Amino acid sequence: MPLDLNLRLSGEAGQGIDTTGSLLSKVFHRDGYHVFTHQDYMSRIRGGHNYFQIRVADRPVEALEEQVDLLVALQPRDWQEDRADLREGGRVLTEAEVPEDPAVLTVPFTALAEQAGGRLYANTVAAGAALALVGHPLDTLEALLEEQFARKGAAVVEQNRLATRLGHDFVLQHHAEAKLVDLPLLPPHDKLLIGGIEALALAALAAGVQVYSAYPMTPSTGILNYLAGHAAEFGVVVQQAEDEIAAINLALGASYAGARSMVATSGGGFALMVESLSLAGITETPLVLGLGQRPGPATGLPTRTEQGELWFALHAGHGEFPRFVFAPGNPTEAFELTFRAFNLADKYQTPAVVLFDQYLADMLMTVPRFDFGPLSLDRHLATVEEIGRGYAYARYAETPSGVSPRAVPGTAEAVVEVDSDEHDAHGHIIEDAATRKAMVEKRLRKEQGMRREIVPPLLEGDPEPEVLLIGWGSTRGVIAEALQVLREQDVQAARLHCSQLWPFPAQEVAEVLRSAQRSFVVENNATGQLERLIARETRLPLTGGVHRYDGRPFSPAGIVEEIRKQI
Amino acid sequence: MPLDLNLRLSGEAGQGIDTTGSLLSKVFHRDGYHVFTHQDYMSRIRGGHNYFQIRVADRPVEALEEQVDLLVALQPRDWQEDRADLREGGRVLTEAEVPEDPAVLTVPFTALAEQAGGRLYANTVAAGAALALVGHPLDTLEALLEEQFARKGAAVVEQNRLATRLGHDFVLQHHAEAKLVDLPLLPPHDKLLIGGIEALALAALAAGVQVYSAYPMTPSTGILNYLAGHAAEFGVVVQQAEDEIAAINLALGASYAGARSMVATSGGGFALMVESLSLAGITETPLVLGLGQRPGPATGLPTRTEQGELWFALHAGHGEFPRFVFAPGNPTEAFELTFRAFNLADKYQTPAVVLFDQYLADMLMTVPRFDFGPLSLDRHLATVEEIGRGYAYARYAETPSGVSPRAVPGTAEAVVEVDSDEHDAHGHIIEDAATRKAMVEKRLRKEQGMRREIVPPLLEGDPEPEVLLIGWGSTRGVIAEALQVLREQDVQAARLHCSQLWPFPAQEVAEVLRSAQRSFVVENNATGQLERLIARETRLPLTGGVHRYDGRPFSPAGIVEEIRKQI
Amino acid sequence: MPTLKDYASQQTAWCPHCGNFGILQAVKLALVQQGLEPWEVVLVSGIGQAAKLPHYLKCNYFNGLHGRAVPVATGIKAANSALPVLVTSGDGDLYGEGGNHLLHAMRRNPDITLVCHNNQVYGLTKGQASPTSEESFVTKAQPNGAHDERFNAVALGILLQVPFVARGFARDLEQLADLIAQGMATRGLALIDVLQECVTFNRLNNDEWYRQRVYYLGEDYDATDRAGALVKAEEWEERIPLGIIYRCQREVWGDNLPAMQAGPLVARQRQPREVERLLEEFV
Amino acid sequence: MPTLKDYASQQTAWCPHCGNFGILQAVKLALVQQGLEPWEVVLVSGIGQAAKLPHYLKCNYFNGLHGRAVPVATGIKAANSALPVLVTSGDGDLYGEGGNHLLHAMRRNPDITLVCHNNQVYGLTKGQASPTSEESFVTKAQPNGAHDERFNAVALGILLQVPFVARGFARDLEQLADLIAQGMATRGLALIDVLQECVTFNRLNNDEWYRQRVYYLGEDYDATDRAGALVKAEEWEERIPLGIIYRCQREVWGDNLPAMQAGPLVARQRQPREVERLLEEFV
Ligand SMILES: Cc1ncc(C[n+]2csc(CCOP(=O)(O)OP(=O)(O)O)c2C)c(N)n1
Ligand SMILES: Cc1ncc(C[n+]2csc(CCOP(=O)(O)OP(=O)(O)O)c2C)c(N)n1
Ligand code: SF4
Ligand code: SF4
Ligand SMILES: [Mg+2]
Ligand SMILES: [Mg+2]
Repeated sequence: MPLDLNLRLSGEAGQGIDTTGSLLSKVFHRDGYHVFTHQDYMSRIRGGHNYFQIRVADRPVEALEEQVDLLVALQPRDWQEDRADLREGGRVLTEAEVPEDPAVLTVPFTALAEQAGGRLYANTVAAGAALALVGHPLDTLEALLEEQFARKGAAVVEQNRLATRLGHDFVLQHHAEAKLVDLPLLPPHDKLLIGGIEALALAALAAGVQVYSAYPMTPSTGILNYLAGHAAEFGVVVQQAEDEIAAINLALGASYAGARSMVATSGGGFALMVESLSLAGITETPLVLGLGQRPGPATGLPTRTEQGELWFALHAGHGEFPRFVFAPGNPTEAFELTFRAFNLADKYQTPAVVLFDQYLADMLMTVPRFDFGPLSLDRHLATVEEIGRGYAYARYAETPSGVSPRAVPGTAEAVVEVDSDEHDAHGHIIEDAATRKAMVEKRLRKEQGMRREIVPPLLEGDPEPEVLLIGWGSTRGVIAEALQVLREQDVQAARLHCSQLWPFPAQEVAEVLRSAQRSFVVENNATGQLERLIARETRLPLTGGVHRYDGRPFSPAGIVEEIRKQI
Repeated sequence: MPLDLNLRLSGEAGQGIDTTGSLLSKVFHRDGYHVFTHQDYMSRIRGGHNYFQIRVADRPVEALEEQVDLLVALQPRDWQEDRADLREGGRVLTEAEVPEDPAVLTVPFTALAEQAGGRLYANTVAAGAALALVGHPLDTLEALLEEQFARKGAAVVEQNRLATRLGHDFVLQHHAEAKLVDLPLLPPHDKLLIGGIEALALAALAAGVQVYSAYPMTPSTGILNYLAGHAAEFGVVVQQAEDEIAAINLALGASYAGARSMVATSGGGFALMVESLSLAGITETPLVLGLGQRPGPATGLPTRTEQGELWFALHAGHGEFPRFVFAPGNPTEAFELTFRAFNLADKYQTPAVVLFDQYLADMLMTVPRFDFGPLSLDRHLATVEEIGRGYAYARYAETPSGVSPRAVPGTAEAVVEVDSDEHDAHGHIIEDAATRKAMVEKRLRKEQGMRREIVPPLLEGDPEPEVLLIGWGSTRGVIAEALQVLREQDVQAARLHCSQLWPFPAQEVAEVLRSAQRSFVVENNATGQLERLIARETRLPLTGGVHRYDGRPFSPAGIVEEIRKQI
Repeated sequence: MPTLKDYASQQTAWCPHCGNFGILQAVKLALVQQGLEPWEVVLVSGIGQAAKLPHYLKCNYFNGLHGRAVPVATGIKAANSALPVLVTSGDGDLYGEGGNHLLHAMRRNPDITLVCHNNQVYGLTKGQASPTSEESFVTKAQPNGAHDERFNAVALGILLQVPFVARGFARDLEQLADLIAQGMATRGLALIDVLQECVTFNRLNNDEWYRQRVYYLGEDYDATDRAGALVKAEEWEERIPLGIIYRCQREVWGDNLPAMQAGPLVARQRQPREVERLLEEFV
Repeated sequence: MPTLKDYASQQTAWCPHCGNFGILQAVKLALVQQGLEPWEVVLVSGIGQAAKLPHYLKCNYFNGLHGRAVPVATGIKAANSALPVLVTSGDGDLYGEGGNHLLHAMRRNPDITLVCHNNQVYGLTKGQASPTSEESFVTKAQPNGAHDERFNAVALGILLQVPFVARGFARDLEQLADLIAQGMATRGLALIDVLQECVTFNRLNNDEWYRQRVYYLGEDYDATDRAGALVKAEEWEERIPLGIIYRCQREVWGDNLPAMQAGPLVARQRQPREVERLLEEFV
């Protein structure tokens, strides 16, 4: 039996479950396990009911499970809320006295914390207790506490250590018989434990982002914070703007002037950027836009997840112009596709949207170390010859590819004239029909090149499947696991994951669809957005859709159950 | 031979060709003819080269023709520009001396104008001259001048009259032999000569619009002006806002408080409203939005025409929510559908977009008098019983139709709570999965009712056509005329006009498509927007598309030529 | 007469000890003082911690988008000029994202009252600098501090001659309630900038910081002296005045619009037929 | 040294006698005065008649969206702090649609120069009221006049301590050129509000109207006295002062950002590899 353990820390906002959750995840990751975590939290700063869930396995895992083996409830008041998700034979660690429930083990988190140095160590006590219950040594946790708290002084480190040991020892003393499992140290690996947001931000840094402007909005704020933290080191202007419109226009100005530029936001902020997206389109200014979806419309559920903005991303902006739309499925793809987005935006002088969502943003996952070897920074700027002298340079010169040599302002004897009005090769405003027609065609012609660089969809499973699962973006991992389950249940099944939505790989998708008996698009939305895109681009029928639109991510079991109902 | 005469007035911006063009159109309209006009003008206030083109016929006409019979060039400098569009046997009236060109007749507009009282009467001289050349009496023109200038005093009226007569007599004296035709007085009709914008604004007034807020933007500014002009009379708050975001939020506040509200703008302004469109979606606040398309992206060609924002209108806004999208094809439809939009927005508590474009906005057309008989104002507000007392009222109460009884604030013992966050029946912010799911379903369920009220597409022509022309919005008339031509050329042909794009009449369209051998979507855009919508909604193949994207409208001949190439 | 109990509503989701509680209580007090029933008033807010306030008392409310409360409030007033309209939102909301609406509302002067919960930080998004943050305020997004000059809405209100401009303190409910009631009683725009502690994300401008600085404007202070008011408005580093800082009289938006002069629009209903006569122009 | 001829470009599309011609000429003069070649300067504009200006001289330009010139200009400066950046746009553009950016740019103080063509009307859209229109200004969209209080950007600039605040007149090229050159020479934000006649749509504030009122600030005027400057800034009905109305010194945006301290960003190129060390945090 492969090892697969699910551990949930729950509590109020402000109780530090995210810190403790991250620490525990890192413990297992460092000690040779594969980890996948996700968070469920409310749009409030204190109180409420949040949780941090960690899956620990001895092979790669890429999805959450709904049932947990160990529940650590920091908030005695409402541990029952999570009780329903406890697997048969699972355990609850809580401070509350629950004499009747054999699954529930009481640990005096607060009292032990006070013993260690103060109430605020309660979650550290809990971490120690949890490790005891899954038979894992404390060493890595202690090392991590040292790393994390060293700058707060030796006393804090020591108190934290003490807290973990008190929790750990209490469980060994009082609940030794309830131990769930023994998780030994495994051979260490050099993998990363990284979240979607950090992967995205790292990619931007790797791609040489020079100007990042944004207005805070969940789930994109992490990018702002990460880049701001590294701005001085890498020479990035990170600017919090007065609003999203300012943010994107600042980025466009910077891009025009030659800086690699990026903005990121969520649906509501993206909505405010839409006019300027169109500006990027007509001025042919490269820009990478991160769009972190969350359940809408409007404010919706600000801290939860949804894939409700695919069509919005495809068609946002007035008028017709080319764009890229990527939708990474995990931290690795977030890194690769965001990096790619920068190079392609520069190559085709067009905006590139990176669609993600709260689920991808917050998931932590054990992934192979990112490979910097093949990465190169391709700016595609005009050569000195292309620019010439004597003001001969024309920003929108006609070319077979539709892509004109791009110079930046400040180049000797060249002026770079860009205009939101329709314009001629020089960027001068025009009104005549012939120039207009030629310019429309020049811009749209770029799509031909863009199509040649489509990231092909990922196909896995039986070659002529009874059941084909199709997905995009953050459902990549969960569909992969659902597929495994189906195949273990002897269903001939395959999956198709699209991580580029525009230009759309219509031919590839059509071929796969034709090979399948029944096809289902699994989407975190109510209206079947990829399903409809496939309909438009391939005109082929699909069997059905699996939808979730309550703000929560899918679990593999949830998908399998739904598919079983439909076949 | 039916009478069909095309007359073009051309000149600089600021020379008053629009005033004179409107006057001449009205002369023919009043004198029993059918008139269709369109304008071609630059985005500048003075100078440049603009024209106003009038088609005069003895039967209904609904499109422009590219070739003209009579060209009145007020600007001697550049009459040649229009010369290319002159039909064989046509005439040019100009001030320039052109000894070599037999088609060109010289009339000293300026000198005659000075004789009448001043240079600014030159265009009135030209109007008189034009009437002489087409053998039409001056009486109606003189009556109209009196109507128009009465408030400027008798002298101005008299000078205008004199100017027309001088122009008229000069032609009779010097160019009698060049007269093109004799246009006698026809029996008068009671039809309207009205433009798309006025029809739209009139519909809003008829529908009882109480708050109209906007930020000026071509081609929607006419609505602002028209409503502002009638605001005092009909009790409308017409507010020019500081920006489009303010405009739509002001309208939403007003609608929430119970006023029928509307905004209108163009693509760039609509882009700024997108976030708030989503707000209308989740708060279920009725709103009518006029979206006047013009060639994009961004500023594009601000005074010209395009149908480039269908997909944008369909999917603008983050998250998933129902909406109506109408696209009237002529002034009559503009009136009917805008009126309908108000009632349906109220009935389904959802935004309704009225898509138009510069071509529809500016066209003047002889149309049957609008029928006010069947119009009723259906507010669909909650009844006293539905509201109850003791604060029992819940704004988002669950119902089978998804539509909840709508009360307005200020109702005794009821509070009306609306929220951009996900909410429960009372409008209170929630985070739980079950309520979220139910609310998504409640909102989307409204589409079922909305589908039952789709304006069916208009089908005309041969029942099993070789060639089917499909169009939407402002191309209605020109496709109708292209169809006539094709059928006169013995092509088995039909046309399908969609004036409602969402919810989409998929079944009706699919049926018609199946009956046709070859189907072409005729669109004023480059990417085939309706074509792709049909693909998505019916999954049926189309034969091809006819596109124009140089900012100019189609002519029937242009469409026929293109179809002939493709069949 | 309504009492505080009539305004009871849902549980709040704010952090314990947050300054918002004081503002909530002051709003309720002000409404009760004015004898308004919950159904007789409308609250409008944007998005943020502050903007959740309308959820926590019983009343009509429109909890709209981040930054857009002011135009919504203006629209409500357009439709129904008889309804008192109170905006409660945050400094990020009203002064950041919504800055243009504030600026132009000051020019327009609609009869609405704005209560800005000025905690000098973006609370709901976890502690970025807001337009009112101090230059030395360090956050994850502003690791070198918030360099933009601190925005002073009170001074702007005076410059643009807002009829009622005040500064309140979330820990003094009584005064704040009184300011809100007086703001609502003023015809035209009223702006009340409220010093509000964010216990979680603003460790700089905490209660103690404010308490060390605030003082009440005395009886002798002349709020109608604009130049003097501007000077007062700019006191900050060492002393921060509380109270009505500026008052003036100006034409109110709507009084100049024929449609609004005849009373609440929503009370009137037109018939399509009335419009038919306009067709004559097109015959 | 560049001359006016080097700046020759396309034909204009403005109405004859429009005040914009004077501003265009003044911009060229100012650039020549500073010895800048066309490729050494960037002009940024929004949309409107005024905003077409960059098309009419040879230069680098970004003619963006209505209302959004200021953030674009800031972005250009972020990328290349060595490039002089001049914004030329209209009163509707900079003060209406773009009001929020103006407000916050004043707080932020980037090193850009704003020339606002203030014709007190929306010209390109055919004559609606702008934020600077007089109350008595009647238009098709404002048949009862423009009721909102006339916006005074000069006063706002003084309130928010913009380093260089001036008012120019489109009919005095020489002074205007000089103001623009001085604004560009100032480190930090410079705002030059230019009285500009719209001969077509603003019959109220025509040349005569301006000429009757304008006067030049004398030698003795102290532009560093903020209170005095505010009083001057509000002179309007009878007399309108021209010249530098306010000057001050303030920290400039970018000087406080480590990334910008090391010179123009565009001159630097990073390699992906440099970032690899950050992976250690995630091991
Ligand atoms: C268009 C948009 N941008 C960003 C956000 C994210 N957001 C929510 S609240 C907030 C800031 C709130 O700050 P403030 O108004 O000061 O309220 P506080 O939480 O401090 O009370 C932001 C940026 C949003 N909801 N909508
Ligand atoms: C988002 C957006 N809204 C509206 C417009 C339409 N528009 C173009 S110019 C303009 C006003 C211009 O006024 P101003 O800035 O004063 O310039 P002027 O023409 O007077 O020089 C407007 C409203 C637009 N282009 N974009
Ligand atoms: S984060 Fe700050 S403003 Fe928000 S509730 Fe907590 S203390 Fe109050
Ligand atoms: S409309 Fe006014 S601002 Fe525009 S070019 Fe003509 S005179 Fe100048
Ligand atoms: Mg705040
Ligand atoms: Mg202007």
